[in-house]
Amino acid sequence: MRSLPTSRPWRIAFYLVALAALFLAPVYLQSSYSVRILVLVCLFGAASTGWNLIGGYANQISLGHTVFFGIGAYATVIFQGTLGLSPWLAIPTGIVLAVIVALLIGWPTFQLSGHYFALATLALLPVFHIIATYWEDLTGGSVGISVPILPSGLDTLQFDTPTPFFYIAAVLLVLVMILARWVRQSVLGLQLDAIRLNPQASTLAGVNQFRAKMKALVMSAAVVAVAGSLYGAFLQFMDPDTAFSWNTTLNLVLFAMVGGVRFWWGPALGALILIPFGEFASAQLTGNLAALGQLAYGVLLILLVLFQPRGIGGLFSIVWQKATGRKL
Amino acid sequence: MDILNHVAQSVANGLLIGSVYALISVGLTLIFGVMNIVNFAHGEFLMVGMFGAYFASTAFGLDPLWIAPLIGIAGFLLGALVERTIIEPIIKAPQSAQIIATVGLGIILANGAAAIFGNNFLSVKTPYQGETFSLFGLHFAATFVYAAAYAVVMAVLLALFLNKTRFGKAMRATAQNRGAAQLLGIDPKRMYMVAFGLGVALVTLAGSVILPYTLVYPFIGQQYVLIMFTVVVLGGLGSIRGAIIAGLVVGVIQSLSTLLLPSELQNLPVFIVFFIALVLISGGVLSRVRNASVKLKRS
Amino acid sequence: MGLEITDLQSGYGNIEVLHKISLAVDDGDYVAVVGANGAGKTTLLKSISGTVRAKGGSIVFNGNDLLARPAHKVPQLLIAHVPEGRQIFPELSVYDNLMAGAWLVKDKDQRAQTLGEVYDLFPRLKERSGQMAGTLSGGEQQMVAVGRALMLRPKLIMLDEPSQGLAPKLVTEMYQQLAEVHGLGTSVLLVEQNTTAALKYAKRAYVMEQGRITMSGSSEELRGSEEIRKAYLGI
Amino acid sequence: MSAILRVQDLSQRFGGLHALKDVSFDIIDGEILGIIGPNGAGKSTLFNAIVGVVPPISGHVWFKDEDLVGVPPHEVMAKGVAKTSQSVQVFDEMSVLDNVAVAALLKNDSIKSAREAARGELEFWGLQSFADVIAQDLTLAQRSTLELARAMMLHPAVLLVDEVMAGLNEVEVDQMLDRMMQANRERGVTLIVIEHNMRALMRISHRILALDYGAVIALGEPAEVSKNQRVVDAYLGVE
Repeated sequence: MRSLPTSRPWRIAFYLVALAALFLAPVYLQSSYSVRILVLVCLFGAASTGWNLIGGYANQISLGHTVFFGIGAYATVIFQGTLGLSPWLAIPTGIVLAVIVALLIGWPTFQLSGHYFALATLALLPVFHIIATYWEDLTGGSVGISVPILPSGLDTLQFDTPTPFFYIAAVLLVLVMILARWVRQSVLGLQLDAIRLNPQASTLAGVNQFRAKMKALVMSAAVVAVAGSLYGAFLQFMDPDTAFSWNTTLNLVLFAMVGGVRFWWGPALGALILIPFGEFASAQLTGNLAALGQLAYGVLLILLVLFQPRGIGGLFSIVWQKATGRKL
Repeated sequence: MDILNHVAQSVANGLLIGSVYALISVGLTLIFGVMNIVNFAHGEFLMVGMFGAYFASTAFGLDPLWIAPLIGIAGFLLGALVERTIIEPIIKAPQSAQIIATVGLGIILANGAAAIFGNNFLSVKTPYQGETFSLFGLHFAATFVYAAAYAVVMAVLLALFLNKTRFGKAMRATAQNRGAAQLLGIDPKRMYMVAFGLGVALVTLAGSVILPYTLVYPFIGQQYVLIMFTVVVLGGLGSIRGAIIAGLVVGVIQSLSTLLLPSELQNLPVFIVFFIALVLISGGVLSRVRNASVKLKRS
Repeated sequence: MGLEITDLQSGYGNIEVLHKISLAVDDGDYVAVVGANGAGKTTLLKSISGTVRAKGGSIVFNGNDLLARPAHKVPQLLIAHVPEGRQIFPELSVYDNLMAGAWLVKDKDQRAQTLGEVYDLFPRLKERSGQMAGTLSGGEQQMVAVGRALMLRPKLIMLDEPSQGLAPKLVTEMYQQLAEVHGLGTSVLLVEQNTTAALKYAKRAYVMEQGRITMSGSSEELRGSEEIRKAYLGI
Repeated sequence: MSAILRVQDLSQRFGGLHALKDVSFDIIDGEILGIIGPNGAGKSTLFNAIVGVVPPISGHVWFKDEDLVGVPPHEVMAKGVAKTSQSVQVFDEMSVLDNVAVAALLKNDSIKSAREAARGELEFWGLQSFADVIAQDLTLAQRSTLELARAMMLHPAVLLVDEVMAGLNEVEVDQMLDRMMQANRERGVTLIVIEHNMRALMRISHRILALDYGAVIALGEPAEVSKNQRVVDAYLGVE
């Protein structure tokens, strides 16, 4: 058994190769368009991994994570564009605001069983869209805010090429994945797993479901807010439609579902597959046909639910188990 | 005196718009009450109804108000088809799967509409769009009055169906105890198909009815999601009568808030109502709702 | 003719509850199945009405294979099942509950006539016809459950512990009413914990223990049996 | 001979049904109390009311001078009153070890120590060789035992066991009884056991409480209760 590629040295070797492949990507990709896509993979992969902490691990489907993303994104552009402050200060601010919103939504809904959490999170989205549109002094209204061009550098998060930004995004993705893996294997992870599999039994096992879900939601909101902040810095622009877009939530859910919600690496895998595919599709489909790409996402969601609810990760784990005799 | 008049006008407007809110939400609560599924695509079905009426109006010159019953029938067929293909397989699946599947359905509908009609704001022209009625010194736009009249008629028809017909009673029986209904020879799958069809029929009909006073575009469903959810949560998930009352309440609150707030912010108080309802439910104040056993009582 | 069960194996998931059970209810028969909780009596009735899928054996009613039918098509053969715990529709009126029982009866006159018969049998239900069934007392709810099943004019009525939760006086009443129904030609398959009552009214009985039939015979034979006492109280 | 749990005037109501009527009794520290009664007598309702899964409408449950009524169930578990459920509730897609480790988290801050503790508990119940098996692959008897192990992992002072022997054969029942008595003897846990298997209950119970129509109709030594006319009537029915 020891010689099988399941043992620790093999695993570490695999992680190192994956890390090297990730960080060397700009070298062999060369075109800045490809690197830009990779930045999106990292940012949305990180955000989807964040969504998965509550949506996948605890099976509490949030349809409002766009809000945390948008809060983070607005924080950066407002700090840089309106207030002239460092984007690095915007990140903690975004986290704090997102966590406050998360607590307010989780507090009543996690005391209830049933559909209330999903309902409440979805209802949150139009509210923030309204606020961002109306509060013109802060957000620039529906026109949005653009960040002025600043001297490039780490302090301004503006660069001449997308490559430096890619490294920042990649570091975020790696950190978030480490967090997700750590949670999976932590006390909280086991509790969330119990809640996901059998809420009734987890109460009998002494699990405080409310607290476990709250912890996961807070972490989740914080992670997504950071990804949003970097997204704002990357675009150097934000308006209500971009920040509080229903598509963002959809993407976070979809990446996680495609990759496999039970796995810490599932959402990132989903992003890696779907984002380039989506970019390719939207380059090919123009005008009204652009909607067809999104339509395909909807079809994909339904097919996944009906036929492969565990995503690619689920398929992979079956193959893995057959090959190695071990569970993933 | 002037202020009093403003308030009265506002409340009256709120009741008109509120009855429409009840109409667009009642199908959502009907589906939940019978099947225990939240249809997250409900807003998109509203949009489908609006586009159906838009198409009938621009292609054949038919008035949305006249065509509405036909749109409702088409909506019923669409809903029944969707139930059979997508909902039926997940009726016993975990809640998360049901959420994702209906969300996926909504995405298909919205983007399907975008592919056909383009991502534009569209509207129809009707001869009565500028007309108003006056009563007791209050003024009402004809389009709102007609829409509200439809809502009242549909509420009455729905109540008659559920309380007076054999089929409606069998549907309520299935909602209250699926297993026992089955033992009596009632086919639950058939009931679910009809319930989902009816829920979709009501909301597509509503889409047709509201078209004369509003704009339609493929992603408008998202705009109505907040109102629909507030209405069904406030009324108690699965309670028809609750949804109707809550629809009126939400309409009045929203309308009154425009006296104080700019009209762009009229959904903010709606959200506050939604949030307060959630807090009250979780605090056990609306404990009736908490049991989620509010199963299609008398409407 | 009647109901014939041969080597029935049934259960939930991977767990087999009934191990090759055979029993018969002839036309016009009154059969009781008695046994302690957990013996598999409820599973037996559920397998007949198709709400639990059998894994082996056969169930045939008047020449029809019941195992080939989905649950909602079993009542079409005029088999009515009064489930354990009544399972009435709490938010429907008594009248509507009863009428739900006549869902398969398409003839309006027959529905009205049967309703009259049920009201004659349970005058209490007539008095309360407009009341929400959920607000009735336990005994009245039991009447609704039985009355609802009778609305089908079944050839075979199956009852799962109709005495459960009833005061002794009401138990006697319930059984007398049931005897009346049987007298009109309906076969009865009764599952009971309340052995005394069951054996008093049934013609024949089976004793079930741990998913097997351990004894059967006429009710008189079984009435005095020490075995039954033992099966319940373990002494 | 002190009471560890005192149930006082506990009542429960569902719709029109009076499921529990002023149920009162004491459980002595270290005893095994059997609960019997016909279907629908209110036995599981009583358990759910004690641990707060379905809180009662009135009454008290005194545990170490503290009223458990109104305390959320996971806190009741933490305080030392655990329960198993009527239909086996385990985490189907989790390993047997982790099933128990979830409960061990109450007293362990790390996964590692929780799993270690869980291993010990599995050994007590004879499940150690199944530690890495996924729970859904177990037999019914093993799953029932697993649920007991998970409940005992909370180190409860009182454990409520709801029909854990349903569907088990005689050999399995005997094994489970032995383990339960061992837990009672060696680990001092007070047991309240709902069981339809009378032979089993007679064998392990120090006293038996009989419920009918949601009310206590008898409480005493097993031999006494099984001869009690009201109990016999409740089971076999009266003329």
